[in-house]
Amino acid sequence: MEKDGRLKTISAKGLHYRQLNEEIRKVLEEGYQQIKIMDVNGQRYIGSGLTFSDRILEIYGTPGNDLGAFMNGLTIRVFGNAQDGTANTMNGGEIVIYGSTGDLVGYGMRGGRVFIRGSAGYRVGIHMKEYEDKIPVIVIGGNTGDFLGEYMAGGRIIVLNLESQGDATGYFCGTGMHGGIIYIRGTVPEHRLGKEVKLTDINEEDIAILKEHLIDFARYFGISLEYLISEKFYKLVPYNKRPYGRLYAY
Amino acid sequence: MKTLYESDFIVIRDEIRCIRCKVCVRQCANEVHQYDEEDDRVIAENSRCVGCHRCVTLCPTKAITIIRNPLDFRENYQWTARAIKDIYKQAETGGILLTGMGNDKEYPIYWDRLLINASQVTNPSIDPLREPMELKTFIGRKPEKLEFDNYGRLITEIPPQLELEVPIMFSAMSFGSISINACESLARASVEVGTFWNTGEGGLHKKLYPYKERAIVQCASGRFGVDVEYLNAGSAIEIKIGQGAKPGIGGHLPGEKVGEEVSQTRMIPIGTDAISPAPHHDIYSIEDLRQLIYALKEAVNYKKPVGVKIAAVHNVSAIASGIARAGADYIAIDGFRGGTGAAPTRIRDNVGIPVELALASVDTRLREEGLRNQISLIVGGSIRNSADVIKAIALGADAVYIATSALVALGCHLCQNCHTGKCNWGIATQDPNLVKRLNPDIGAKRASNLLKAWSHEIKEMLGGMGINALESLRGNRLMLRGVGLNEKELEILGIKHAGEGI
Amino acid sequence: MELKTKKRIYPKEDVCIGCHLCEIYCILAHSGTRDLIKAFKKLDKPSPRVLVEEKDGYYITFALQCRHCDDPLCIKACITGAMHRDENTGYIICDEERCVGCWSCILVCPYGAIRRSEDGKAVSKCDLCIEKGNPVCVENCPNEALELKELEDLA
Amino acid sequence: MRYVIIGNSIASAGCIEGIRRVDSEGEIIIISDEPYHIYSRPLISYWLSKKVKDISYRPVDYYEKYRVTPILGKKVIQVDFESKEVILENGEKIKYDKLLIATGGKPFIPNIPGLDKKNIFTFIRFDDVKKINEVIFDGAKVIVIGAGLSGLKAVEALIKRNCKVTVVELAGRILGSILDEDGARMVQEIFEEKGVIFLLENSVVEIFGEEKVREILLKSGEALPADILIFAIGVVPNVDIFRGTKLKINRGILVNERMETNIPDVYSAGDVVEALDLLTNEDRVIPILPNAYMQGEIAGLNMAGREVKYSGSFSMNSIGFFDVHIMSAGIINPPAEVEVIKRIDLERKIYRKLYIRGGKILGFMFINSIDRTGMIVDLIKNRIDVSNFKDRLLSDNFGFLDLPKEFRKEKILGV
Amino acid sequence: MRDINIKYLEGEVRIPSACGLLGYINRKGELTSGYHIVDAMSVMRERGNGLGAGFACYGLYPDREDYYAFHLFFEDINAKEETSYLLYRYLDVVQEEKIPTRKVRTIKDPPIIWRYFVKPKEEYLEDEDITEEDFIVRLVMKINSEIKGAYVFSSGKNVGVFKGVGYPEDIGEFYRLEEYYGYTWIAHSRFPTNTPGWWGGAHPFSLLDWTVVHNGEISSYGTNVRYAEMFGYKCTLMTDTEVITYIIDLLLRRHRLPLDIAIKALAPPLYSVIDRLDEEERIKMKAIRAIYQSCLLNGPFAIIVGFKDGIFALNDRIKLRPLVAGEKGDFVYVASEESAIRALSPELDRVWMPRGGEAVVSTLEERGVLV
Repeated sequence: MEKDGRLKTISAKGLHYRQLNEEIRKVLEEGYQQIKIMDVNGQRYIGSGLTFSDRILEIYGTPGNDLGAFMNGLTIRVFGNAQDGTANTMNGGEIVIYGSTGDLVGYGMRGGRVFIRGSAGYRVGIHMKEYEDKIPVIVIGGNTGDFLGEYMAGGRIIVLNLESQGDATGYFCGTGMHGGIIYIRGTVPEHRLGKEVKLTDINEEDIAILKEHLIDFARYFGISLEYLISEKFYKLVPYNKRPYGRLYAY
Repeated sequence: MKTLYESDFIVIRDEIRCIRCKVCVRQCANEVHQYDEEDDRVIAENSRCVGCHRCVTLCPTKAITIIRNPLDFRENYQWTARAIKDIYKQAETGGILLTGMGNDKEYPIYWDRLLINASQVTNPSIDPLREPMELKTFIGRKPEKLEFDNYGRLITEIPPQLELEVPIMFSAMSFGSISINACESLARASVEVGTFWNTGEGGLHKKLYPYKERAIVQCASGRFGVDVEYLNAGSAIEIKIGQGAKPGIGGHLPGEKVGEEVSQTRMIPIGTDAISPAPHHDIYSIEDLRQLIYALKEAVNYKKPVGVKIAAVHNVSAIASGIARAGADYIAIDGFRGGTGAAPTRIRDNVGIPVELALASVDTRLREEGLRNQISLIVGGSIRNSADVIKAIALGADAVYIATSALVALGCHLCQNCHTGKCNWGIATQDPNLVKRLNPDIGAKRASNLLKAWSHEIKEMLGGMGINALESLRGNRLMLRGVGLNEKELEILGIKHAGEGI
Repeated sequence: MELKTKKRIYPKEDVCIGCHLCEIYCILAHSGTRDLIKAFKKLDKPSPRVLVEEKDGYYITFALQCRHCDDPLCIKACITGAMHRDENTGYIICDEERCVGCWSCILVCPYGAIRRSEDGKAVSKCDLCIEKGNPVCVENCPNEALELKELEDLA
Repeated sequence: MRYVIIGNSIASAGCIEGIRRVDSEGEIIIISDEPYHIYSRPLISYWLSKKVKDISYRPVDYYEKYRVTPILGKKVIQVDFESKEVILENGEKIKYDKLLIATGGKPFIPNIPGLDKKNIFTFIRFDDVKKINEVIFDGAKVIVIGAGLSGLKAVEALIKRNCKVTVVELAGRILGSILDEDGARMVQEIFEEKGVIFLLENSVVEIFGEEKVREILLKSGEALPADILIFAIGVVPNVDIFRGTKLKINRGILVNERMETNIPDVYSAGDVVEALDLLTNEDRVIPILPNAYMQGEIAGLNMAGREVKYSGSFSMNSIGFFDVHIMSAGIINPPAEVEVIKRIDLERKIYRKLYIRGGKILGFMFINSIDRTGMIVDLIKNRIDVSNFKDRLLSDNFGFLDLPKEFRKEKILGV
Repeated sequence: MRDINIKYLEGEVRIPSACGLLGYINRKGELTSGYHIVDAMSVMRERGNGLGAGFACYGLYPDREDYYAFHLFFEDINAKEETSYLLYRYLDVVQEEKIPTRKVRTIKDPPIIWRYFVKPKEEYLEDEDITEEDFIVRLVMKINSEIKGAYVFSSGKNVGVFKGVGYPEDIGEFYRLEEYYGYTWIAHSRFPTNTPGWWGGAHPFSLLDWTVVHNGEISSYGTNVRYAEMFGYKCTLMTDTEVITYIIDLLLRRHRLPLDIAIKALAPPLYSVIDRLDEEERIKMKAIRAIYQSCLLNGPFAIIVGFKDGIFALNDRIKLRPLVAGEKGDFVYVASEESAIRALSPELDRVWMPRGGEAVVSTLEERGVLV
C-alpha cells in the first residue's frame, strides 16, 4: 500500500482496548507510517506483540498497563504519563515517555529502549536480560522506587535523577542482579543496594555507552547533553554471574 | 572434611561373568566403574553410585547388580537413615538439600484408592477393538452455548482450541532441564500421536520448530526465550505460576548447564544462571494475572489459547475459580508428586497437596460457580498409568499432563539426581556425551508407544463402562468408588465408597 | 555380471554412545561360540571387525565397519585373490585361508576398515555376518546408532 | 567380439573382469608363455618359504567361469597390428578385435662375467622359485643381489629355509624405493638379527665356478663363497617383441587415459605401461600390483565399450619381513623444502614419517604402525589439506574423527 | 416422595432398567383415544415386568390449554397440604381435582393422585425478571426436592402424564385412559432390576411440555447430571430419563438450539464421520461436540420425546437398543418392536429402522416444521 509517510489519526475515546488495538493493527497493516492516537485513557496493551520497526505511534493521554508488552519493533511516544508494566518482555523498538511511568518498567525486557522524562515506579528492569546484539536500555530522567534491577541479567539502566528529589533509587537496588549495568548520575548510598551488587566508578567504555543513549535522551526531551553529563556517574555491577551458585548441597 | 555419609548403593560384580569389556566404565558418568589395568579387573567406587542402572542395563553379560547398601543405623522410627544422612550432608556442605523428581514420601496415593466401574448386563460393555471409541478432547475456552442462524449456520465464534487425539499431553519440561534429544522425542511423539508437548520455560530450540504446531509454549517469571515469534510459534501459551514439586519456589538453571544451545534457546549469554523466581514480578494479584493473560492474547491477536499452570495448594479451588474468571482458556493443576529437575528437598516433600483432591475440589467449585464448562482443566503430577488418567477424567479433568511417566518411557530410572546434570540416560543433562545416549528416534517411538498403549487401555476401560466417547466420562464421578477412604476424603472427591450402589 | 553389495551399514554419529558393544558382539559372532563369557575367555578370541571411532576429549563417536564399496580397492590390491566379492550377497569377503597377511588391503582401504587379525596372520574384516543373517553389531547396538540399509539392486 | 590378452597375471585378470562387467558374450583368449593357471607373482616368496602351497590368483574354475580360453605355455612372437593378428611361436595366428598387451616386466640382469653358471636365478616368476627350491639346502650360502622389495622377500624366504644369506646392494641403504635412511636402518637391523649380512655400496663384478656358482667377486675386491646367486635388482617393461613396431614405447608402452595405445583397439596395462603419477603429474612405470589390476580393469571396460578413464596413481607399497611391517606411499625422497613430521620409537621399532607440502601429504613411510594407513593414502589421493590435524597423522590411532566433519560425513555416509 | 416400605428409591439409588417404548402422532392433529395405545402395549408385555408403566397424551385438555396441568403424587395428606400451600402462593390455580381412576385388582397402594391447572402469578414474574417456563421449572424442582412425599410428574400445557407401578394395560385401565383423546400418545413399559418399583420412577418423565420415555442405561449419566446441575436442574430421581429431559429442556428451550442441532448434541456423529464432512459442517459438528460434550448421551438408549409440536425418537450412536418407525397416512409411529406398531395399524405405508444417532422427527403440520 502506498501510504508511506502518511499520518492517520485515531480517537481512542470510548474504545475498549481490544477494539483500539485491533484498529491500530489494521492501520499499521494498511501501511500508515505514523498513527496519532487521541484521547487515550487506560487502554491496555497498546503496541503489544507488534513488529513494525519503522512506524511511530503517538499517544495522547494516559495509556493503560502493559504498554508495548512483547513489542518487537515500533516506536511509541507517550505525551503524558504511562501506567504500570510498560515494555513488559519487550524485544525491540523504542518507547519514549514525556511524563512519568508507574511500576514495573521493562520486566524481562530483552531488546529496544525506553526513555522516560520523569520518574519511574517500583521494580523497574526486573529480569532484564541481554543476548547477542540485543541489549535493552532504560533511561529514567527522574528517580525510581525500590527493587530497581532485581534479578537483572543484562542490559543497561540509566537513572539520571534530574531535579533531584532525594536518592536516585529506592531500597534493595540490584538484589539478585547477575548481569548488565545500572548507571546512576550522582551516587546512591550503600545501604540502598542489594548484597549482590557493588558500586564502582565508570570508565571510558561506560562513557561511550552513556553518551550513545543520552544524546537521544537530550534530543527527545530538549535538554542539553552537556548538562546531563556534567555530573559524575557511578555504576552498579554484580559481584558475580552466579549469585546463588553455592547455595545448594548436591 | 571426612564425610560420614556412607554410600547409598553397592555395586556387586560377578567376576566370572565380567569379561572386562569396560562398557560399564565408559557408560557411567558418575565414574563408579574403573578398569584396573594391573589386575585386569573392573572395580567400583560405591559412593558415587546413584542407582541409575545404566551399567546394569548395558552390561552384555549381566555381570552387575546394584543393591541398596544394607548398612543399617540402629532401628529408630523417628530417625530414619534418610533423616540422619540428610543431616550429615548439610553438616558437611552448609547448603540447601536439592533433589530431582517428585515427592517420594509415604503420603496416600488417592489414585490407588479409587476403583473404576464396569457395565454388566443392564447396559453393555463395548468392545473397543471393533467398535468406535473416541478419545478426542478439546482444550480451550468454550462459550456457554452455541447460536445458529436461520439456515442452521453456526454464528458463535469458537475461541481457539487445542484438539487432542488422546487426553494426555506432555507437561512442561524445558530444554535446559532436559536434553534436546528428550525434548525432540516428546515433540515427535506428540506429532505422531496427535497430542501436545510443552516447551517449559526454556524457549523453543530451533531444532524443535518442526514440531511447533504441537507445542504449548510456556511463559514463566524469567521470560526466557519469550518473544513474539516464540509466542506465535506454539499452539497455545501457558503462563507458569507454579509447579507441583515445588510450590512457591522458582526455577533455577545453573550457569554450567547454559551451554551454547541452551543459551540460544533461552536467549541469554552462555554460562549465566537462568533464574526464574516463584513470583512473576508483574503478577501480584489475580487482576495482574488477568493483565498478563490478555497481554499474551493481544500479542498473538487472540489466536491461541492462554492457559495458567498452578501448583496444587490448599486454596487451589478458589485460585482456579479466579483464574477462570481472569480469562484463562485452561487451568493446569500440578500435584505435589509432580517431577522436577531440581527442588529443595524439604519443599518437595512438604509443600502442596495431592492432585486428586485438588482436582476434585476445583472441578466441584467451578461447577458450583457455573464456570466449569467455560474453561478446560488439565491435571498433572503423579499420573503413572492409564487408570490414573481414567480416574482423573472421571473426577473432572479434561486432560492430563504427564512428565515423569514420559521420562520413564524414555529410560529414566528415577535415580533422582537430575540436578547433577549427569543423567546417564541422556535425559536430564546437557553434556553432549550423555545427550546422545537418548536417540530421538528411539525416544519418539517409546514415548508414542506409551501414549498408544495407554490409549488402548483407556478405550478398554471406557468400553467396560459402556462409554464410547471420552466426554461421557468427564466428571462422571459415579464411575468411581473409593476404598479405604474416610468420609471427608470421599466428600472432597465427590464419590461413594466401594460397595455402595448407584 | 556387475556385482555390488546389497546392504550397507551406516553409522549415526549423533547417537553413537561409544559403548563398544558392537565390537563385543562382533567378537562373539566370529568366535565360534554362542556365549559371550566363553568367547572372551578364549585365548585366541577374534578381533572385532567393527571399529568404534573415538578421540580423547571429543564427544562424537561412531562405529565403522567395511563399507563394502562398489568399487573396492582392497580387492584390486589383494595379492592372493583372497579378498573377493561374494556372488550371492555382493559382500566383500576375505578368504582367511588364502590371505597371507601382506596388508595391501589395509594400505588402500580409504576407511581404515580392515584390520589385522589378533594373531597377525590374516585380515579381519566385516563380513556383515554373512553366515548369521543380520549383522550383530546392528542388532545389538543399544541406541540404534547403526543402520543396515538395503541398497538398490543394481545387478 | 574377440578379446585377446597377452599375459596371464594381475592386469589380465583386471581386464577379464572388466570386460565381463560389460560384455558377458564376447570371446576372451588369454595367451601366456608360462604354463600355469593365473597366479600371483608376489606369492612366489611365500611359496618358497612354504607359507603357501598354492599361489593361484583366482580359483581353479576361473577361466571356465569367466568363459576365457587360455592358451598357456605358448610364447607370442609378434603382433600384426594391420591384420589384427597375434602370432605365436608355433606359427599359429590368432585374430583379435581388441587386444591387451599385459606382458609385465622382466628382470634386469647386469652384464657380468660368469652369468652362464648354474644356480644363478632371478626372482620374478614361479619357475624361478621352483628352480631355486630344487637346489637349496640347509646351510646353503646364498648371495642376493639387490636389497629392494623382491630381493628382501627372497631373503626372508631363504632365511626361513635355513640358508645363509648375504645381500649385495649398490646403494648405501636397503629398500631405497620405499624408505629413507632411518627407516632402512631399522629394517636392516631386523634382517641382521636373523643372520643376514648386508654389503652396501657394493656390487658383483664377476662370478666364478665350474658348472655351478662357487664364488663371487665384489667391486670392493672381496670374494664371497656362494652356492646360489639370485639377481633381484629390478624389473624393466617387457616390450622386446614390440620394439621397432609402430607401437609407441618410451621405457614402457605409452597409453592414453583409457589405457589404449597409439594403435586402435590395442590396449596395454600393468608393469609394461607408463601411466600417470598423480604426485609428479608425469607418466611413468609404477610397477605395483594394485595399479596392474586397475589399469587392466580400465582397459577391459574400455575394450568392451564402456568409456572409463584411469585417474592415475602413485607409488605405494605394503610389505612385511618377519614380524615387521612397512607401508609407504608417494614421494620418499623429496626435495628439501617440504615439511617433515616424524615419530621414531627405536625400542618398539615404530617409525612414522610424513612429508607435507602446501598442507598436502606428499608421501609417508610407516614401520610397525600401519593400521588404517589406507586413510592416509586416501588423503593423498584426494589432496586433502591436513594442516589442521597434521600432528594427529603421527598417531597410531589416527581416525575419522581427526578429519574435518564435512569430509568425514561425505566419506562415511556418501559411499 | 418416599414410601417407607420401599428400600431402594429413585433419588437415592440409580436403578438400571430395560423397557418397551411406543409412541405415535397424528400430523393433522386428529385426536385418538388412549384405548389404542394401551391395547398395543400389551404386545410388548415381555419387555416389562409389571414394575412400572406410563403414558403421555398431548391435546387432552383443550379447554385448559393455556394452563399448566400439574399432575402430582402425594404420599399422604400432609404432603398435599404443604404442596397446595406452595401452589396457591405462587400460582393462579383455576382448577384442582383428583385424577379419576378405577379400581384394578393388580394395582396396589396407589398414592394420592391429583391435578391442578395453574398459571404463574404475574407479580412474581415481573419481580424476578424470569420467564414463565423457568418459574414453573423452579417450582417443580422445589416441590420435588423439598417437599417430602410430594412429586410433580407432569407440568406442561395441554399435556398429561399417567403412570404408576403395574403393567401398561393395568395402568391404562386404572387411569381410564380410553376416556382421553390426544394427537400424540407415548407409552412405556418398564423392567427395573429391583423390586418393587415406585410410582414416581415410572416413565414417561416430564417437565413442562417435554415428555420422555427411555429404554436403556446411559453410562454418561454422571457426566450429564453434573452438567444439568450447573444450570439449576435438580436431579432428584437419579434416573436417566430425568436428566435426559432436563438436558432436552436446556438445549431446546433455554439455549434455543434448533431441534436437529440439539439431537446432534445428544447423539453426535463419530469423529471419523465428522472428518469427512465439508469444512463448514465439520467446524459446526466439532463445535457442538466441544461445547456440548457433557450432553452426549453415551451408552445404550432409545428415547421417544414428546413436545407440544410433535415427537422425536432417537437411538444412541451405535444403536445398542431397538427402535423401529412406521408410517400410515397422517400417523407416524415409533416403538421398540414393530409388532407394537402393527397392533395399532396392521397395514403400514412404510416401516423403517432408523440408524443410530439419526432421529425420527414428526411434527404437527399446522404448526409447521421446527427443524
